Amino acid sequence: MFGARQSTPVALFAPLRRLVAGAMARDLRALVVPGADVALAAGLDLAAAGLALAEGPRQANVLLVILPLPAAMLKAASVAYAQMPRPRAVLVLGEGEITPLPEADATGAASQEGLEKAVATLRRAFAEGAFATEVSDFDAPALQTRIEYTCPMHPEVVSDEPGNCPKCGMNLVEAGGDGGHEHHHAAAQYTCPMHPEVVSDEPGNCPKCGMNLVEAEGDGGHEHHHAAAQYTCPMHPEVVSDEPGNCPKCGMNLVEAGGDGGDGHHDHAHHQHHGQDGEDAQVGWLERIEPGFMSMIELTEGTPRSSDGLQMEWIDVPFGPLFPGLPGGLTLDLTLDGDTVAGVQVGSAVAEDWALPDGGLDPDTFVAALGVQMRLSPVSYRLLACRALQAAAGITPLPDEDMLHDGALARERLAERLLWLAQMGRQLGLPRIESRAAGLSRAIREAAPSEIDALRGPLSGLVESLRKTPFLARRLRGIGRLDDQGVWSGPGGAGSDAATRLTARLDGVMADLAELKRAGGISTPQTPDVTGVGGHGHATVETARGPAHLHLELSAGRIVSASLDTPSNRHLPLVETVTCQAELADALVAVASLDLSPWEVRA
Amino acid sequence: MSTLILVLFLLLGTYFVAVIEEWSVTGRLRPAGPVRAALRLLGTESVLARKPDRLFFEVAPVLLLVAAILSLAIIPLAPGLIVTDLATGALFFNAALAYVLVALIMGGWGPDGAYAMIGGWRFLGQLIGYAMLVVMPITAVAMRSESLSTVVIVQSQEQLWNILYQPLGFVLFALAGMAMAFVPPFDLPTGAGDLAGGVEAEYTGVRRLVFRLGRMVLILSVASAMTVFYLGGWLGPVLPGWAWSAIKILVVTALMLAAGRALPRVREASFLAWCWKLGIPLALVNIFLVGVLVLVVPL
Amino acid sequence: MSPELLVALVIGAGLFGTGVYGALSQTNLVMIMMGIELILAAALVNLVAFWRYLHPDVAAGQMFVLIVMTVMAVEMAVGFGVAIARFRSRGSVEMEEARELKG
Amino acid sequence: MTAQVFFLAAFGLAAVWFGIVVFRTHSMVRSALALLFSQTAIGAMFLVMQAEFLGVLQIMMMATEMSIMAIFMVMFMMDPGGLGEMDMKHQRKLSLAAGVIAFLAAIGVSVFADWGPAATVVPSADEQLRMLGIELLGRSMLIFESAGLTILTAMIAATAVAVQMPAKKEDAS
Repeated sequence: MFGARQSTPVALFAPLRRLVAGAMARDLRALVVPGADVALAAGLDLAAAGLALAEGPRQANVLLVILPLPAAMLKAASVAYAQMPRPRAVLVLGEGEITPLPEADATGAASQEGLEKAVATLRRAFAEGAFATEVSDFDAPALQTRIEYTCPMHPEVVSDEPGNCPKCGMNLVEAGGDGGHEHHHAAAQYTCPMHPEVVSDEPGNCPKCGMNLVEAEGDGGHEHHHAAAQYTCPMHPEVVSDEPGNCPKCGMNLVEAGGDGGDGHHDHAHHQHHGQDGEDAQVGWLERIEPGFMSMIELTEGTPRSSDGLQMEWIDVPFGPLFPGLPGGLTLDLTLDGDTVAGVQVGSAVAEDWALPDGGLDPDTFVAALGVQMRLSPVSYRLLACRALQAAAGITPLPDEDMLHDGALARERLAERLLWLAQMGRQLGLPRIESRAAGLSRAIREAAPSEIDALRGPLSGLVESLRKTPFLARRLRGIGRLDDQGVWSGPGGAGSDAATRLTARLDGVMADLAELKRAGGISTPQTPDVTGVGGHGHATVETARGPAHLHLELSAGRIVSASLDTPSNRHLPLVETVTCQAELADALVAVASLDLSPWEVRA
Repeated sequence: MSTLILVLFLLLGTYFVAVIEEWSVTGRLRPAGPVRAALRLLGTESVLARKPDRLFFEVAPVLLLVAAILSLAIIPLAPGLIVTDLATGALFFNAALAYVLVALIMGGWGPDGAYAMIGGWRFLGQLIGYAMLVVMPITAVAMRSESLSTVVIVQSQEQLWNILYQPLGFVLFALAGMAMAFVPPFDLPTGAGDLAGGVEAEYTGVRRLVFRLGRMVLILSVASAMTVFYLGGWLGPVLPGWAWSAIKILVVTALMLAAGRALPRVREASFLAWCWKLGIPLALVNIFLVGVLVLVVPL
Repeated sequence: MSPELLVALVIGAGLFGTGVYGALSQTNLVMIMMGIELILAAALVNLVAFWRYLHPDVAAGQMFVLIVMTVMAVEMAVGFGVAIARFRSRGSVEMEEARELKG
Repeated sequence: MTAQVFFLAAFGLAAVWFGIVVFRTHSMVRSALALLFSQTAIGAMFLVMQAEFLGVLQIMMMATEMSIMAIFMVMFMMDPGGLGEMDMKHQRKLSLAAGVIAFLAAIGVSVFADWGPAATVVPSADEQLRMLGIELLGRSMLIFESAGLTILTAMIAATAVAVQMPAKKEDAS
């Protein structure tokens, strides 16, 4: 097993190790990539197969990957895998590429049967190979190659992208120091707070205790702010310190820097101010500050202010793409001011570019690709494509058949609404609702018309119990309120909040049931025969998230241009509206109440 | 002998709490579940976060466990079956559990992870809500027994259990106790869908095992306190005292966790508003009512 | 005099000295409050020691301790109120940057 | 040396040591929690001195109080983790001298004053509680009530100072 835990082969502990390995094999906690919702949409019952859902990578010992997945998602999965404690295993369902993840410990088809077989294999692998004397390490390539940017003042601020320090607003510099930043970093020395004898030119970890190295006192970065008498090394002019002492490079005594010691950057600026008006009391009191003092007012000047005027630490926290409370694949990067959302960036790790290849696509491939990409609602989008093709080719659909297609659409809408309910139940801490909604969603997605009647009772029961759940409406009221004239086209309509959207979706469940009854049957759409035909076509399909539109152009039986408009793609910018200045938990509920599908987002 | 019973109570109690807790999350009763989970955690690598405050990271789970166990020291299971009968027992219970907050703040700060940190600070906010609602109902209980000693408190309920004598106090204390043990729906610091595990998010292996153990003992301790303060502790017909204690504690635990299964997680802001605007006035009313009762109807 | 009382008083003196040093040397308002807390804690130790070793039968000694604890809480509340107000208006709770309070 | 002296000295030294740590660590959260452990050690000293109620009360109150202190440190500092090794001290020599002088003066007073004979018999914890209760609600009622009123006033005043008035907010924007 690749992710085995290293252990020395002491015979005395062998029975204990066997016992522990056996327990692990029967207590598997899975982190699902891309998400539990996709597993549900694929009809997988993880609990029945013996997999519990893990809260995060640290609590998981199985990484369950449901293929196919785009590269960005696989990269996120590899980072999650690197965070999982050993022993850990990879379980892959479906066909496709999984690099940069390591080789799968068990594979199977993306069906309940395939999952159960794979879990059995995995159990054997755990029971036999959880501990090994020789283990190979896994380092996520995504973690290795990145360039880190750090703040010269706050070495603990590390970011993947250049930008400003969230603490003081200074420009972030590349860690390690290159070109333009030489004057800051040539002298920067990093040392371990625990082991002062450890000195390094680069930030990193202490070889003795693994702690993060901190910038040694008196390096270049602090220069501006310490306007006091400065001490420097006669041999190494780049070593500057506020206090007398020894040079960290050669150990010589530091000498006072000549003449201009008290005339640093900082003081000059204030002399100028003084010269201009002389009376400015605000500057006046700064004059008397003890030399060497680092002014917080100056440092925080010009940084963004929170609207309540009480700025706490700003931190960037990623929620997703593998966050348990949100749809798998949705990336929500929140900037938090205390626990209030001060900024948001939303995206999708599973988005695809919808550009068609040169020369167009043949209709069958197009319909199939759309079904694969729209993982949560394949039937709706296949139907959308088929209807658009029919419109383009001028084929009039048979009313009976159309009715049956509407039935398929209603069934999937129902399954999707329940999927959302399960997700919401998970986020709000309602495990009973979560498991009931998930079970029903799974049952309905593939249910035959005759089976749906049997599900009618449990469904209305669930809807009733949701309506009666104490405090649920109160919990959701006022959260994620939308503008009256926004782009929102989902359930609840303009001006809705999370509570009204929940009610609208519950009403939707009952409406879908009625629609299913009216349709009288279900049939999944087949790609129409459009050989050699040309023309324009447009179709609209009502999905659980709102209407989806497809406009396509046919030329000689091939699709040469297509423009797809999905509800999630339209609703994505609303995330900013509903999370702005909200408390963190409220913001997450608000985002979840929008029911965004990251698969429908355009890259 | 009594030491043995107390240790057994601690171990079995923790085990049963763990079984019920697993049921409250997964909906399935699996007697072997906690043992398996414990063995799994024992064998799992204990990962150190990337830039931890090592001291806090290591101390937090242990402090949680120690605080929870200490708070059990004043719980009488039967006459004479108590670790230490302090004259200030009821207050000591609070004092020990105040360190749960310290443990969570340490555990949240230690691993240098955003989820954990937010979870830790959230619990501080939660404490500001429930703290008064733990102390004020206990005051009313002590008014009736004229003592802070838990043994005397149980004896004072000989005629009528406190749950009937001061039902308002019981409701307030039960809710505050649930918030104190951060069980759902008050699991703001460790919510899965909210913070991906929060304070627990970065703990793995043995450290997590200690953390989980501390959590289970904490739930046990809060349930025991409810039993002692309001449900007459060991009092009951036929069965021996310790059996009544055990049964009551188990039932209280099950009810507490079942309630969390049916309710959505509270909003921090509305929890605070509820506690201060409604809870504290009600607690004052409760103290007043009990005062009148104690003077008028000596029961 | 009993050795216990002497030990308690010396500890009290140590806490007092540390508190004085902290309150004077720190630039941050919250850190200064920590120094004051230590000074008050020294007072607590002394009060309890006096009660225990000189007049254990007088409950007023214990009551004094309760009053000092109240003072600690009041100090916290007022200190934080001022700190928040200053932080709002200035963006800092550094006392070096509050020289205008001197008038 | 009696056990009481030993435990007093042990907890006392712990209290002083944690007190010193408060001003020596760079991490603000560690500062606040060091102060908490200093106060907890003082509470333990109370328990050694057989003041059970006060000891437990001290241990309970300080946990919350110092945790609140910690969050304020995090709020108001740029670098609460202390990774930047920022210097937050001034007038070092003056304060050190003042601290030492205060320490020596207090020791001088405690050593040279005549404290009289030490009491040996202490009322039991139950008895103490009853006495304290009667004291609080009898002779010292006025003082106790004033303390209560003071803390209520302080709470309201502090909140009023800290809360930003909506009207003012409009001015600022």
